[in-house]
Amino acid sequence: MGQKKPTGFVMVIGAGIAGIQTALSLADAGYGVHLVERSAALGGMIPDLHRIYPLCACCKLDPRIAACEQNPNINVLLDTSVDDISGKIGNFRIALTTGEEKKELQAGAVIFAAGIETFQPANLDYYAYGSASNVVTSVEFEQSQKPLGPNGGMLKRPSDGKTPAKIAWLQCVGSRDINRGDASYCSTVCCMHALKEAVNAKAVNADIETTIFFIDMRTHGKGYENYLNTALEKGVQLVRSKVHTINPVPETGDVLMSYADEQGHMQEAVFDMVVLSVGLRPSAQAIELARKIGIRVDADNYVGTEPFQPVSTSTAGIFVCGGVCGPHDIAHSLTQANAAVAQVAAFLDPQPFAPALNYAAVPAEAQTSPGILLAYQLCPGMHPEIGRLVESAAADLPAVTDVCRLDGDIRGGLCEKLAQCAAGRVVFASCTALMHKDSVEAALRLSGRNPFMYETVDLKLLGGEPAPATLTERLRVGVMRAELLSPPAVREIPVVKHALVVGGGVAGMESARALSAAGCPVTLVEKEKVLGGHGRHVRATWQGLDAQAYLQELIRSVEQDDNITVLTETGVKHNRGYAGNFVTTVENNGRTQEIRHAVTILACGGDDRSVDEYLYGQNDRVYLWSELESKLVSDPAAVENAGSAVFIQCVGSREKDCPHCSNLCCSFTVRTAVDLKTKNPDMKIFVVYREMRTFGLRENIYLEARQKGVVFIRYEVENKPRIAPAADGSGLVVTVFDPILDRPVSLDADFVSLQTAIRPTHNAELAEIFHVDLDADGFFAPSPEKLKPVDTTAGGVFMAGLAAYPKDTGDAIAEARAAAGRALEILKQDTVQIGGQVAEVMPEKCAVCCTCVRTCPFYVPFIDHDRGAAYIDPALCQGCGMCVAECPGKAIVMPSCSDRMLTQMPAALLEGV
Amino acid sequence: MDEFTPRIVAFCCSNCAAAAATIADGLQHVLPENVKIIQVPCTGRIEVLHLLKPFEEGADGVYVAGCQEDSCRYTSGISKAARRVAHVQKILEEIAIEPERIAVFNVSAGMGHAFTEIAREMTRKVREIGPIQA
Amino acid sequence: MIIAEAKPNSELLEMVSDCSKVLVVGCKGCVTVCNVGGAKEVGVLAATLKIARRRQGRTIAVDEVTLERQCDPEYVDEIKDRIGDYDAVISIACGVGPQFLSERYPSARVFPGVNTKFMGGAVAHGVWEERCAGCGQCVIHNFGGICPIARCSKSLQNGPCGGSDHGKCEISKDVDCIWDVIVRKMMSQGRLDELLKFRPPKSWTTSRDGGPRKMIREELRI
Amino acid sequence: MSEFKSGSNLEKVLRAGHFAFTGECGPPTGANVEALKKKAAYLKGMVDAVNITDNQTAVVRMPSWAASLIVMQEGVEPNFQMVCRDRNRLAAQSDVLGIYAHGIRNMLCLSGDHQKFGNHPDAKNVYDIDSMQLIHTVKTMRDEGKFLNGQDIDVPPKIFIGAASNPFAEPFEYRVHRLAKKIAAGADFVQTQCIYNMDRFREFMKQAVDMGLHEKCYILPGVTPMKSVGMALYMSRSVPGMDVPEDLIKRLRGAGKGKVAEEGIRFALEQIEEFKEMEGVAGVHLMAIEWEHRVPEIAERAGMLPRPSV
Repeated sequence: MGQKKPTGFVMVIGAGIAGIQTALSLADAGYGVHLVERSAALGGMIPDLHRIYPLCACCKLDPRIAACEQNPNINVLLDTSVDDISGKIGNFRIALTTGEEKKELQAGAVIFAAGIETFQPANLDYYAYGSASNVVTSVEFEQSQKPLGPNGGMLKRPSDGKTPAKIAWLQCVGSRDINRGDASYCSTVCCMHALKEAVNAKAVNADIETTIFFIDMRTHGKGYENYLNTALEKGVQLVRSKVHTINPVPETGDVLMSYADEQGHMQEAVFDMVVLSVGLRPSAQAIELARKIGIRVDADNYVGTEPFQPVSTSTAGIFVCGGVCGPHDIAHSLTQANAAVAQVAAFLDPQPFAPALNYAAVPAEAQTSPGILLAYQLCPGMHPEIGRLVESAAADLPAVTDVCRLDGDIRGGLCEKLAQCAAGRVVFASCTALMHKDSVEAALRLSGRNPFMYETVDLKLLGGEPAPATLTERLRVGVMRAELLSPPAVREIPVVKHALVVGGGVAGMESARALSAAGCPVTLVEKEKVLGGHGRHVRATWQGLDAQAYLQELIRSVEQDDNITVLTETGVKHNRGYAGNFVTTVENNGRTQEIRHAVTILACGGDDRSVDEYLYGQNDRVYLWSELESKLVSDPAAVENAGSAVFIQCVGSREKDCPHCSNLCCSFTVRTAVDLKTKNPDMKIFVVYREMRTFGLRENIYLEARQKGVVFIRYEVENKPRIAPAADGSGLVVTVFDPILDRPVSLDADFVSLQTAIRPTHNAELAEIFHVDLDADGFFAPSPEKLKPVDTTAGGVFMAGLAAYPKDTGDAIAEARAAAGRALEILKQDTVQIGGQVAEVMPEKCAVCCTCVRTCPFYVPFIDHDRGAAYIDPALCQGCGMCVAECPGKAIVMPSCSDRMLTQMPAALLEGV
Repeated sequence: MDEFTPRIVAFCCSNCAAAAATIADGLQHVLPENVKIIQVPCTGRIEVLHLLKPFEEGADGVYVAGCQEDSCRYTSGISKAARRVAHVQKILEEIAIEPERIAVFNVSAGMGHAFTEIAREMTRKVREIGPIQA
Repeated sequence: MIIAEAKPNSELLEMVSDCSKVLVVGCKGCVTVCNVGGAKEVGVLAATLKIARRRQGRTIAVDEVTLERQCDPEYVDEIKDRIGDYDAVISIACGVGPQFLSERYPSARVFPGVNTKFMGGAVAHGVWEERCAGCGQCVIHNFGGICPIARCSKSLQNGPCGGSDHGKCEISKDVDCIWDVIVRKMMSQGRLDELLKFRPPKSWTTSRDGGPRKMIREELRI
Repeated sequence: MSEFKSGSNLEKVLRAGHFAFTGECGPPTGANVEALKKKAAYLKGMVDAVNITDNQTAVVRMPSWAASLIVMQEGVEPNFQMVCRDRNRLAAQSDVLGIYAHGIRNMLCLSGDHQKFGNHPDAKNVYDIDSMQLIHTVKTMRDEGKFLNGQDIDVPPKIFIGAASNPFAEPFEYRVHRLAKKIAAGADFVQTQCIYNMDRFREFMKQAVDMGLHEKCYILPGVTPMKSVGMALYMSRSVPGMDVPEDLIKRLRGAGKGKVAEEGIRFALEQIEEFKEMEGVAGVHLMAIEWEHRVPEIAERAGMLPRPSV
């Protein structure tokens, strides 16, 4: 693939979730990885958390840690700190200290994944942290929520062990606060964190009163707004306020909170306990190291990055991801981790420590003995009684020859057990069994079993309470299904070293460029005549950099790239196949062609919606924001010379018909306001908003805007601003109810910019073609396996850009490169193993009647005259089973859903009625 | 006299099963105990024989729950299944069994509630017809 | 191939009403291809019989076998060891099958499970049409490659008759007038003069009318 | 003038150049001789010959030959019809000998309606030979004195051979060719299916005349007066190969209650007037189905009376 590049190992510094993901992805792509962790264990901060939005994912980290430990291409160095890095890109020398021992390792690239620390509020006496025992940090509170934690999952307040009836969360502790908290930025994650803690507290006991004291509720991420709405439905209360002091009530141990409400009136309230939502800080040691080796560190003390190179540091060959380069949530950290992988692949060819951990080809005579191993895993949230019930149910099922409980490392545990027993099949029972598919399959492969000889049983429904009858019946059916499994043939299919990118906007082009740089040929399909997508309407990044110059350079480089075939005015018609071997039909002006490719990246974009409110379309002084941006690009003077402007946020957004938050509109508005004020300080600018969501370092420009005199006025969705032409016809008047003044105010505006919701443009159509799911907001749904933010629900199909969720240019670039990074994990393989859910013709039974040829919805079967029988390419078979059902001679089989199973299940199921 | 509880076997595609799981998780709507689910990748996989087998084993009713006609991931799975159900109805008629004992339903993605509704609806219908064997 | 259709289950049920152990015999030849007598249909028939009997409150044992072909003695022989176990044998091959079974197993009660319809092909999946009447003397070259013997309701060799109606036969609007097809095809090929030639009465000695037919190939005999 | 082929009255009338007028009579669906005789009485003297149908529309009736004998006894010349549906070549040839032996001299050779819509749809049909082959067979028997197998006939049957033609059945452009083929096979006269679409019939006749068919064969277009609007609609919709123009149906509808039958007869009379003048037309075949009692009136009003005596 591509021209000669240097080869080398990669050093990953920090083994939090981002570091672990980076190491695993790099190892999958063939690199030998040194994974350095300062502490004694892998995992970083995640093990302290109870749940990760949106679902319980506590058991997702352990398998990853285990995978790191077992992967021969990952050299895990615990208790190790990095002393110095010298050399240059392609050939770095890293000085390390493990305990007392000093050593030096070499690597072609370095990834800084050293994570975060949380703000320590002890110095701020007005929070009473340290002095009042019932004031705790959010991290401490969450630890106490863990079922395996000190309280066994029961909420207790520290002072007297009493179950709290009223809990308050105080937001922005150590964030958005220069005076006392020494950080001006927003820590991004705390709003969701507090909501999650409150919701989980209510899940334990719905009667607990939960109140969150906040400035702005920042639920700007994918699915977050929905989570907020659900939390409100569940009774979580929000109080917009500024907290003045927190004081213990000596006699009771309760906590008195004094705060100013939105109108500035002082209020008091007493709570059983108070949780301080503490902000994030980069790892101090990592920043110290960064400074030492000359990596640029920004004003907020994070490793500095540029929006167009979101995971690059100031030193070539050293990349960064996760909390060390900004306050990021887990999804974004993982996205950056994958992007860093793509960046490494662009200049460095892999040098492995050992041949990749290739699963031995499954022998034809793979062990598929009828004995069944029932392996179960109990989530920390589950009642321990369930374990006992599983064991006793298993004792009544004669087909079950072995039972084991797995903790943490599912793959390792299963391998160990399978090595000791003769079972050929596995029934895996767990809270969300589907999530562990990969681990179960891997364990079967590694143990010389057929990797598809397993069934899963979901214990989730059983929740915390044991329900013996349901549990027993579920296990019985699961075991029966496993008994009825027929081993499918497993085949090696060569990986087509080609990628398809759908969408020629910023995300699509960045993905294509990253893949090409890693040596992979790409076909980039764009519906319109020209490349650029929504990016053509973007003037500047939130940091203020020229987005158009960047875009033009990007388009030029993509068009000149010999490795990238750009097809404009081209639509996608049809797709079939599997990760590693897809066939997609595209159409250009009535001409169709087929593209074979291993992976697909869906970057089909989005647009700001049009609305029929606020005089839009009736008055030419009212712009959609994309129109305002275009005008700022083409004719800036017209806008800059205006005397006054009003920006209205959340237009047609965060409302019933379009409930999601569009993420970047607040940052756009403050950026534009700041730039206009800089050009024309006399311009009066008003921002009319519902929540200012300038999350992360974007908070700094919000601050700058206020300092420059931009006026921010909040409104309630029930009482929207009104807009009318000025009486003298000179402009517009916007009337809005100001909650601080507690009365309506009228604002003159020479123009009004409406920040409307960003919605996906082609997702519905493409979701159908590429067999991926959409989420409730119409964006591509993430993989159910969780913690794979750029994976869609279909293997080998990734997403990036506005089609995944609204985001700004920098984040879109990171996501695009992450999608490329994930794609490269497949592209770097030579073969993929296909099996499982495919149909197979048994030639001796085939009457060559053509029934399958005619009935396959995907035109896969054909009559192979050399075999004298029909043939179904397993790499193309979609596994619907239509031909199996239609074949009059019963010559087509589908081991994963066999006739044996379907004809014997009824009897076995009816037994239970 | 005890009310007759029909024994029903339901074939459903993975799409429906996912919908059912979601709803059961969220709203505590669980399937009635008398309805037993057999999951298939797509309803197009279900043969006439598979639909007959439960009757052979003493089921009082059988149904197929699949996608909407226009939203089958495999394009024609549910319409194929519907034709096969119609064929089984013909067979049942020929052997003097009420053809209403077998039915096909379309469930939209995310309509988990409808999925449990269907199970109850079918139970009600088959209860009205009575046991398959007097 | 030979096209057949399943007999109504009610008829089959009546046929075997006094039997308690039945063997259903399928055939992997033509009837498999036309979806009426292959392994799949054997299973369906067996299940149907069992369900019907269950409904009647009686039991029946039904076994299944699908032979490579029921029209060759070697394959018919394959069930010789078990055929004695059954009260009835239902063959769902074309009419040849049950007869070969009857002849080979004189004491067995053999029932036909399908109605043999015609020699034809699949014009679409699930749609078969007759093409050949087996008249023993092929003449289709005179008619644009289309057989009026098999496909004209009246087997006219000098058609079309006055009942031809907008391309449809007088017997049904669903049946093409094949003479309409023949005439149009010959016209389009510029061969109308061939149709205008008088076709004298056909000799039916080679068809069924000549009595049961038999063919001997001396060079093949052993 | 050369010798007559059969010497039948019909042949003589035609040969003499008269405008021929033939009628039609369906035998009873039983052995009701009186009914048949009554029908014959209406027709006697009104037409030159009467077609006696052969299990018409595949409904079992008294055989054509038997009914022919009865009408003959009543003084009406029969035109014996024979369909190929019910006879193989043995029966067909045998029947030809039989009718000739009894003095029947005219015969119309037909394929016959398919049994599917008759009263014995379960019947097996014969169609050993088709109508074309039947014409040729009778001609061979008459002119060469030979059976189909080439064997000599002791006394060959002298039959005036008729054929049917449907000028409107599809494919239209082939119809006149098929008529030519029948004439070549041995047809002496042709009676057509009922004509309602005069435009298309004119076109058909023009083609026939251009091909000189009228010089080789006598062409008698069929006329059936419409008794009601319902009949017109039925003919239009349900009788294969029938062409009933929309204008005619409108005209009948416009006639008003109780006057439709008269309008139908008027249209028939207009047709007959035109046929009299039309080149190549040798006469008219009046098919007054179950309306035999109106034939005298129609014959009168059509100016067909008296019938020539030849």
